[in-house]
Amino acid sequence: MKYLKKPYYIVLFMFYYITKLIQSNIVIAFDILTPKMHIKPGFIWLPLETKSKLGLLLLSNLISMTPGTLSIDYDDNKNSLLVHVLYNQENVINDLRAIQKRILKLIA
Amino acid sequence: MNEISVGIILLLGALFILIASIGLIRFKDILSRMHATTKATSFGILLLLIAVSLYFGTYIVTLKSILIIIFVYLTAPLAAHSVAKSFIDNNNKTD
Amino acid sequence: MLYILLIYLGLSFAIFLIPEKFKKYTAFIIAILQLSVFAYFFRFFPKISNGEKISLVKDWIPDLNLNFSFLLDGLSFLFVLLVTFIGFLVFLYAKAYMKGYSGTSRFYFYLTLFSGAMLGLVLSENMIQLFVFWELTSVLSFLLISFFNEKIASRKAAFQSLFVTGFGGLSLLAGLILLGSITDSYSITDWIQNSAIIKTDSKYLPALILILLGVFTKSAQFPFHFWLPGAMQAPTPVSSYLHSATMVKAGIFLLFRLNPVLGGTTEWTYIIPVIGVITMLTGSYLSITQKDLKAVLAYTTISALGVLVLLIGIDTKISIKAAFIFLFVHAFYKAALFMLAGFIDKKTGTRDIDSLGGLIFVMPIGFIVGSVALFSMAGIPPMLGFIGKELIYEAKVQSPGMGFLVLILGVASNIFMVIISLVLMSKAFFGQTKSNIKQLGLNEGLFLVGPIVLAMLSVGFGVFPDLLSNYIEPALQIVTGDSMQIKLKIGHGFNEVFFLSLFTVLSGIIVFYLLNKYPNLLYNWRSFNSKVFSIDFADLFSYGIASFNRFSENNTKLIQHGYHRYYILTIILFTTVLLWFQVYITRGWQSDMELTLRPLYITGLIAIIIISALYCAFAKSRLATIIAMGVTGYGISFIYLYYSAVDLAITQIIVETLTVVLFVLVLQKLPKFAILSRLRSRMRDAVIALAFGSVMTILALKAIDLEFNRPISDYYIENSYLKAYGKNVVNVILVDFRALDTLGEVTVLTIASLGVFVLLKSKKEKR
Amino acid sequence: MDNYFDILVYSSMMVLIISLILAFIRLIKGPSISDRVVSLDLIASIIMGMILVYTILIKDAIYVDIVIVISLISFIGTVAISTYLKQKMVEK
Amino acid sequence: MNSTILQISSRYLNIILLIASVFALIRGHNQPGGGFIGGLLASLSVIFNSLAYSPEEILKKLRIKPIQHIALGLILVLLSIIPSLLAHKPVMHGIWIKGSSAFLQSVKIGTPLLFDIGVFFTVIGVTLLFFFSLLIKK
Amino acid sequence: MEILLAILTGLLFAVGVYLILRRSIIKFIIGIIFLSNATNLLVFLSAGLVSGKPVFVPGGEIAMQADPLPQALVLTAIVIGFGIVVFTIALKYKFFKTTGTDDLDQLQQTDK
Amino acid sequence: MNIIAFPIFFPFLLVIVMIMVRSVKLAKCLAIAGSAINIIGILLIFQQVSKNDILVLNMGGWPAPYAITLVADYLSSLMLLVTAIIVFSISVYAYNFIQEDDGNSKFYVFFFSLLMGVNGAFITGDVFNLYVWFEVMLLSSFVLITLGKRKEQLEGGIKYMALNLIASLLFLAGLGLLYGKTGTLNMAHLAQILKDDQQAILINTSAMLFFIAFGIKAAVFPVFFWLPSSYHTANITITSLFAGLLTKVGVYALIRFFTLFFIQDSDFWHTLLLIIAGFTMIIGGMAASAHYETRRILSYHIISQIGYMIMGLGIFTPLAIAGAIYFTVHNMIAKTNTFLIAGVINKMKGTYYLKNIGGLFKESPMLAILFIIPAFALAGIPPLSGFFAKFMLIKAGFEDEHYFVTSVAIFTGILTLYSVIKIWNEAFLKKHPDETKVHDKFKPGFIDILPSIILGLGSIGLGVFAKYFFEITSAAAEQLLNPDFYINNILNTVK
Repeated sequence: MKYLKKPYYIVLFMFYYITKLIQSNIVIAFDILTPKMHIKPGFIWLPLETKSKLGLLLLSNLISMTPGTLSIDYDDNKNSLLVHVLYNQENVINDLRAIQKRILKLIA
Repeated sequence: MNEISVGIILLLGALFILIASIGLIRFKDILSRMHATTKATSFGILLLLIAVSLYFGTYIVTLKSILIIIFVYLTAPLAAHSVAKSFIDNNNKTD
Repeated sequence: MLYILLIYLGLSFAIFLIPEKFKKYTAFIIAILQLSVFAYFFRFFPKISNGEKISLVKDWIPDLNLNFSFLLDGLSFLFVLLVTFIGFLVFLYAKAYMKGYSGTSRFYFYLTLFSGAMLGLVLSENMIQLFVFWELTSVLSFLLISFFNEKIASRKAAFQSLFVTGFGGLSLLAGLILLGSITDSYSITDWIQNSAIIKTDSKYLPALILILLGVFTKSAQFPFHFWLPGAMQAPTPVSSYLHSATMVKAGIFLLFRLNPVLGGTTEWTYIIPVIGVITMLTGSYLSITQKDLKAVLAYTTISALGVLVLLIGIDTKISIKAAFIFLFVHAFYKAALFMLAGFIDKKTGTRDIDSLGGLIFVMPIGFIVGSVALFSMAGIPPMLGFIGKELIYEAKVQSPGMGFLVLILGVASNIFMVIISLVLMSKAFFGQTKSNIKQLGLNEGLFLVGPIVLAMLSVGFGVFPDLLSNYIEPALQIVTGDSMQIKLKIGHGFNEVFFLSLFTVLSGIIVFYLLNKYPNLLYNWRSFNSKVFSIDFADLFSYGIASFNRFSENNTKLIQHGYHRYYILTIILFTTVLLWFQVYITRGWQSDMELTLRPLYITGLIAIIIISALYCAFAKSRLATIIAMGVTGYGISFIYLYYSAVDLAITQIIVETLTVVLFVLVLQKLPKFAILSRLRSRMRDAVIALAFGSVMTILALKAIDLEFNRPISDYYIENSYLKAYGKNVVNVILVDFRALDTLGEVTVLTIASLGVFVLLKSKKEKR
Repeated sequence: MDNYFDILVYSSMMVLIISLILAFIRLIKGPSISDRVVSLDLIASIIMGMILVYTILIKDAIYVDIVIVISLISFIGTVAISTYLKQKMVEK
Repeated sequence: MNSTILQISSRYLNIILLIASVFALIRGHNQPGGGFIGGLLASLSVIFNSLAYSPEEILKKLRIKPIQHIALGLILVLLSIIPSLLAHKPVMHGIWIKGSSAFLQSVKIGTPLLFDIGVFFTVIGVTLLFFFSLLIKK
Repeated sequence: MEILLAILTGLLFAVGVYLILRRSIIKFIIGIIFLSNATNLLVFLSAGLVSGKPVFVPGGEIAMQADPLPQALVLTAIVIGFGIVVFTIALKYKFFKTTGTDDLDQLQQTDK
Repeated sequence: MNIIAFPIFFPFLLVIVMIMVRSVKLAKCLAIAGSAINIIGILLIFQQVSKNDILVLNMGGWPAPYAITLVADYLSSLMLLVTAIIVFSISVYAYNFIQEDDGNSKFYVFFFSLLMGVNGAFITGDVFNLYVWFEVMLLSSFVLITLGKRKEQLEGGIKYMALNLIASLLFLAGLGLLYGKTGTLNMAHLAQILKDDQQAILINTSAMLFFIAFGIKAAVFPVFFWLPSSYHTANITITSLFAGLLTKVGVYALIRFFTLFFIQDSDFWHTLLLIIAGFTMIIGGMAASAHYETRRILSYHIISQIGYMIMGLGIFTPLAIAGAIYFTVHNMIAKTNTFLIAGVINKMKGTYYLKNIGGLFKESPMLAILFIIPAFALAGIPPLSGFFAKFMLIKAGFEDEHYFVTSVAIFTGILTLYSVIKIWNEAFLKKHPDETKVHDKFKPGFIDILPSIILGLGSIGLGVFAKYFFEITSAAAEQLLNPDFYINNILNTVK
């Protein structure tokens, strides 16, 4: 069961990734093409719940590819990720947490 | 009809890259610009690759395309990351 | 004959092998050799006097008309005898003289080699071979003059003599080659046969002048005479051998030799006598006011050489005859005088004639010998010198053209000779002893052997001149071309020549008397001379060299200025000018290409490459420049790609990336750009750059347009898979068809990387 | 039919060229080095895109290989320059 | 650079780059690629590694040092000419192993391939030596 | 297209020449890189251009295919040029470390 | 036939060996042994060439214009032989003269790669291959010149490098243009194509590029700057190696190209060559007489003597070409020798400045003799080698009625003599100006002067056995002036 679960998660993750991707691109395209800028750049520290290296890599990659976020730095001491966001809102950090959960599930 | 769709995907991909470069011009600060380039460019390449593999339709080309997609999606964030990190470290803008 | 020369060569090297014990006999051994060579050649006398010629030819480089070709005829016979006989005496003398100096082996080595070279010179039939020996004598003379190498004067003198004679030697070579190119041979025999052709050839005059330059420098003619007094820095045996009796006569020998070839023309009879006369007068005039014993002798030697040249230049039978006689006269008395001078020098420790005196009591034999030689020099009977002088006057009287002037000057010069003879005699031998006399040990007799023999010869031939004439006749025949009887006797009867002689001697004595009576006169004369002739030729020479040095130094600074950019600028300008010139020459060429902008994306790409290149040229930020450079590289790689070069494009991209990476990583350790040059120089550079770029454009267009031949690469495409089993033709070319290129390329990379490694490795660290 | 396809392909090529020019403008203008680096990265991607379109244009799949190579190495340049910037700061 | 993310990713990218380089080398005779391109790619993988960590560390970790790479490559190049000498053919004549089996027919092995491999190693060594010499501080 | 490319080549040459005439050694090196690119392009260009027909066997007609030889030559030249450029960079680096100057005009020691 | 490849592959083997050898002592011994074997191998080639007139090897066994052809004719094999001798002498010399800070065993890597490049350049029959060998040579020399890492070395290295790089690029450009026009790289094939073509004047532009490129390498008049500003900076062993080999390769290439296939517009080329030769001779000679540093004097001599070789090429008669070759051979030997002795002097006195040295004659008469042989050979004093070379050139010049340039050559002879004597006077004859300053006395051992002895014997031998050398050089000139022989032998197409 465990071995079947993993491919399932992977496929699920892929889908998730692709949707995020398309979403992010549309968002950014919209933002670039419309004359008025909506952006409000800022920084966020995202605490990590795992120390797995693969997990960290996937996470940072994904964050970079999702709308409005860009992973910048990883701090070893704090075990947290510095993220640059275009739209500095409350729910961003929750989104990121959700992504992190999915990845944890994947690599567990 | 197939060809036309390939062409459209191709154009779409190109347009995404164009968007990225417009973003590069329009955005005010470096980190925002990077948002544009990493995402839109990679996506544009992705679309172009899909078009190519559709157009040729051979296994080899499709395989190569998939490889390229993986590479791009592996490396583009890394590049962005390293640039951003060096920029941040240089300007101490963390907080 | 070749063997004799080889003996000289072998013996000269063997000198170094002589064990320490027998070192002191070295000079004797060589002297004996000289004597036996003399005897060997003397055997040929009967043959020679019959007009026979003995020749020997050995191949050397026949294709260049160079052969070892020796000729023993009357002329060379005469000189051979002179060289070996005086050589014999000089070695005996040197044995005594060189005692106590270090490096005698070297000295004898040079001297022996010199005798060999001199023999070779006079025996040469091939003129290039003669030149070889000629240069050898110059070099050896240089080495001998600089024998006391730690004295600055002798170094300077040696340099002077080598430079002057070397210069003359080169022009001699040029002249000989010019002559040789007329007849396509360097053999004197051939030249004599073709002398009519040579004399009418347009190359005659330049060749003559070049050869005469050689002769004049070697024989110390005006204005090249200055090296000879300087050469007195050499040990005295050298002075008496090289610089009076033999080497300086090499020029005279050559004139004799070439007389049948080149002589008889107007140029010959004008140039040579004029130089001869000037030299004669200068030499004798300057000799009077010299203080150094050897310098006096040197100047009289110059004068004598002038006389010889003059006589040959007059080019009548009688003058040639006179020349031969005088040759012997001079050789005998001058060698003797030099040897004596050396002896006096040794004895008293000085050569300044003012501080000499009273030597008659110290060396009575020396006095006798010396006065014989000096009388001979002054031309007082019954010495050989008298006969010589008589003949000279006769020749001058009969000389065509400018006879009268020559005669007057000749007489004047001879008066000086008489004066200087008397001065020398009185100053050295009479009066009070002024200096400390050293005892030289047992060898004093040896010093005098040479002078005695020579003085005896002077007297003996003076009394019995016919003995000498036998030997001169064959030589005369060689030089003038037809045989003639020579009658030599002391008295010629009371003709004009006799009166001239009488007048010369008398006026010489009168002047001498005056000089003696009013000592101030001589000093005034000296100071007058030093004022009027303040331009010493030797100084002039040094000045010339120095100013040439300065000139070339400035010139060098101008060319090799150290501004690296201008070096590059020069190269680029040179290239551009030559290329534009070529383009101009082939301006008839027209291209049938059309300017198209299709496909547009390539045009756009090109535009971007151009802009980024221009940006690169003017950007101020280093990193931006490098990034722009990277863009250019990427753009170019796309162009490669567009024109079907896949591997090339990949390589270009990777290499470009690597270059950028390495550049950037090193950059942090390098300084920032600074705008260092001014606007004007930047504008200039831009113009040059554009000129260069545009010509390259034209060349590229031309190359695209022209095609003489279908490229060889068809073969590669055809056979790539069939024979080399590879589908990627470019790769197959790299690793199979033209693998050697790749091998070289790999080597280049290896060297570069190891070079970088060695360059940047710190000294302590070892990996 | 074929015509439309060609138009599409050509126009996508032109679009890429335009974006190349835009990226280039940023490269020249770029106030900071990082801007230039980013635009260099973008230019590499655009070149990749151009190659892909060109592949379709001449109907030869061999050029896809080059895209692989570029995708592998272009980011190394970016990383290197970033490293340079970082080290420069450290030295200060 | 000293970035954890880069360090993690370098491990994966390394493998990919190495595989790509070997592919480029082997296919070189028939497809775009060859010793140069392969060698450059392989060395890029090491360069990327040392950007992520530090050049000193990576140099220490390398099992075969750059100069040894060069020597190895050059020796291979030299070896590739020996068969032609033994066969009394002109130097650098390609000697191929001709097998009857289908595998040997499709993958041609011969001295040019050996030569290419030699070039491959040399290029790796050269590039790495450049890189490390320029970057490593005393 | 050839004309444009020829102009491009010429311009690259011009830029390279302009850069090597600067006083800064770094610019000089960049100039050398430009010149070497320009030269490579020139070699490539003058052998004749065929677009879109990479030389892989089995290909079409020989006459239609691109000339593989200049490609091989330029490839060799590129790699050689790379080696040289890197060595130049190293030399420059070492020179700067020893003397602390980037100014070519100060290189006059060896000509005096 | 494979023996022709020996001069390339043997040094290559040595390069590999030297990369791997760590012990300095072993490397030194191996280098001497290796260069001795090199001489033997090249003697074999030479013997074969004199038997068959020309040896041809198509690399890889591909047919002629397609493969890289290695050709050994008289000129090539003669140059190879001289190179081998020089390299042997220098490898002996290096035994004591390469010091700790000169790269130690790594020195030999570059030493032999230089040899490889030079050999390759002499032996190849392919234009692009020639370029590759030039680059091998160039890069080796770059490294060698900077090996000590002293300041002036780096400076000289940068200058040397800059100007030579331009030369290489021009060479490559010319090559590209030539290929674009003729579609071939094989020299014989090129000659065949260009021989019949009427439009051949259009290749003049590429010929010009080649000319300038080789001119820079050979250090002719307006483009020689790199030589005097860099040669004197390196270790003397390296300088003498360069003096013997590098510029001569440029001259070799000029001779090869301008006798084999750039023979169309001969009026223009020969005039240009003669003008340049004249300037080169006189400027080099003048500059040499202006300096007071041994190595600089000798460096400028190189330039001035390059002029003679170019002059021989410009006169373009069989005798002149033979003279040029003779001169090249003589110059390689004598020049190397003078530099080697300058190195010994430096080691004894600690300086190259003539004003600060002296008294060598007394200290070491052997050295004096060894110096005066090459010095007089350079000055063209018979019967040493230089005389014959000059004689041939002057003879050819007069016979072909180039009076002006020939006079310049003669005048330069005097300048050469002057500067040589300057060294002799100052270094050997003069007393040491500063006797009190006791330098740690270095007595040259046998191994230090052995190379000079070998080369000095060479100079004498070239003079004494001038006949044989003349035969060889004129055979070489004959071959050069009849390109058909070369072409037919390589392309195997007897028309």
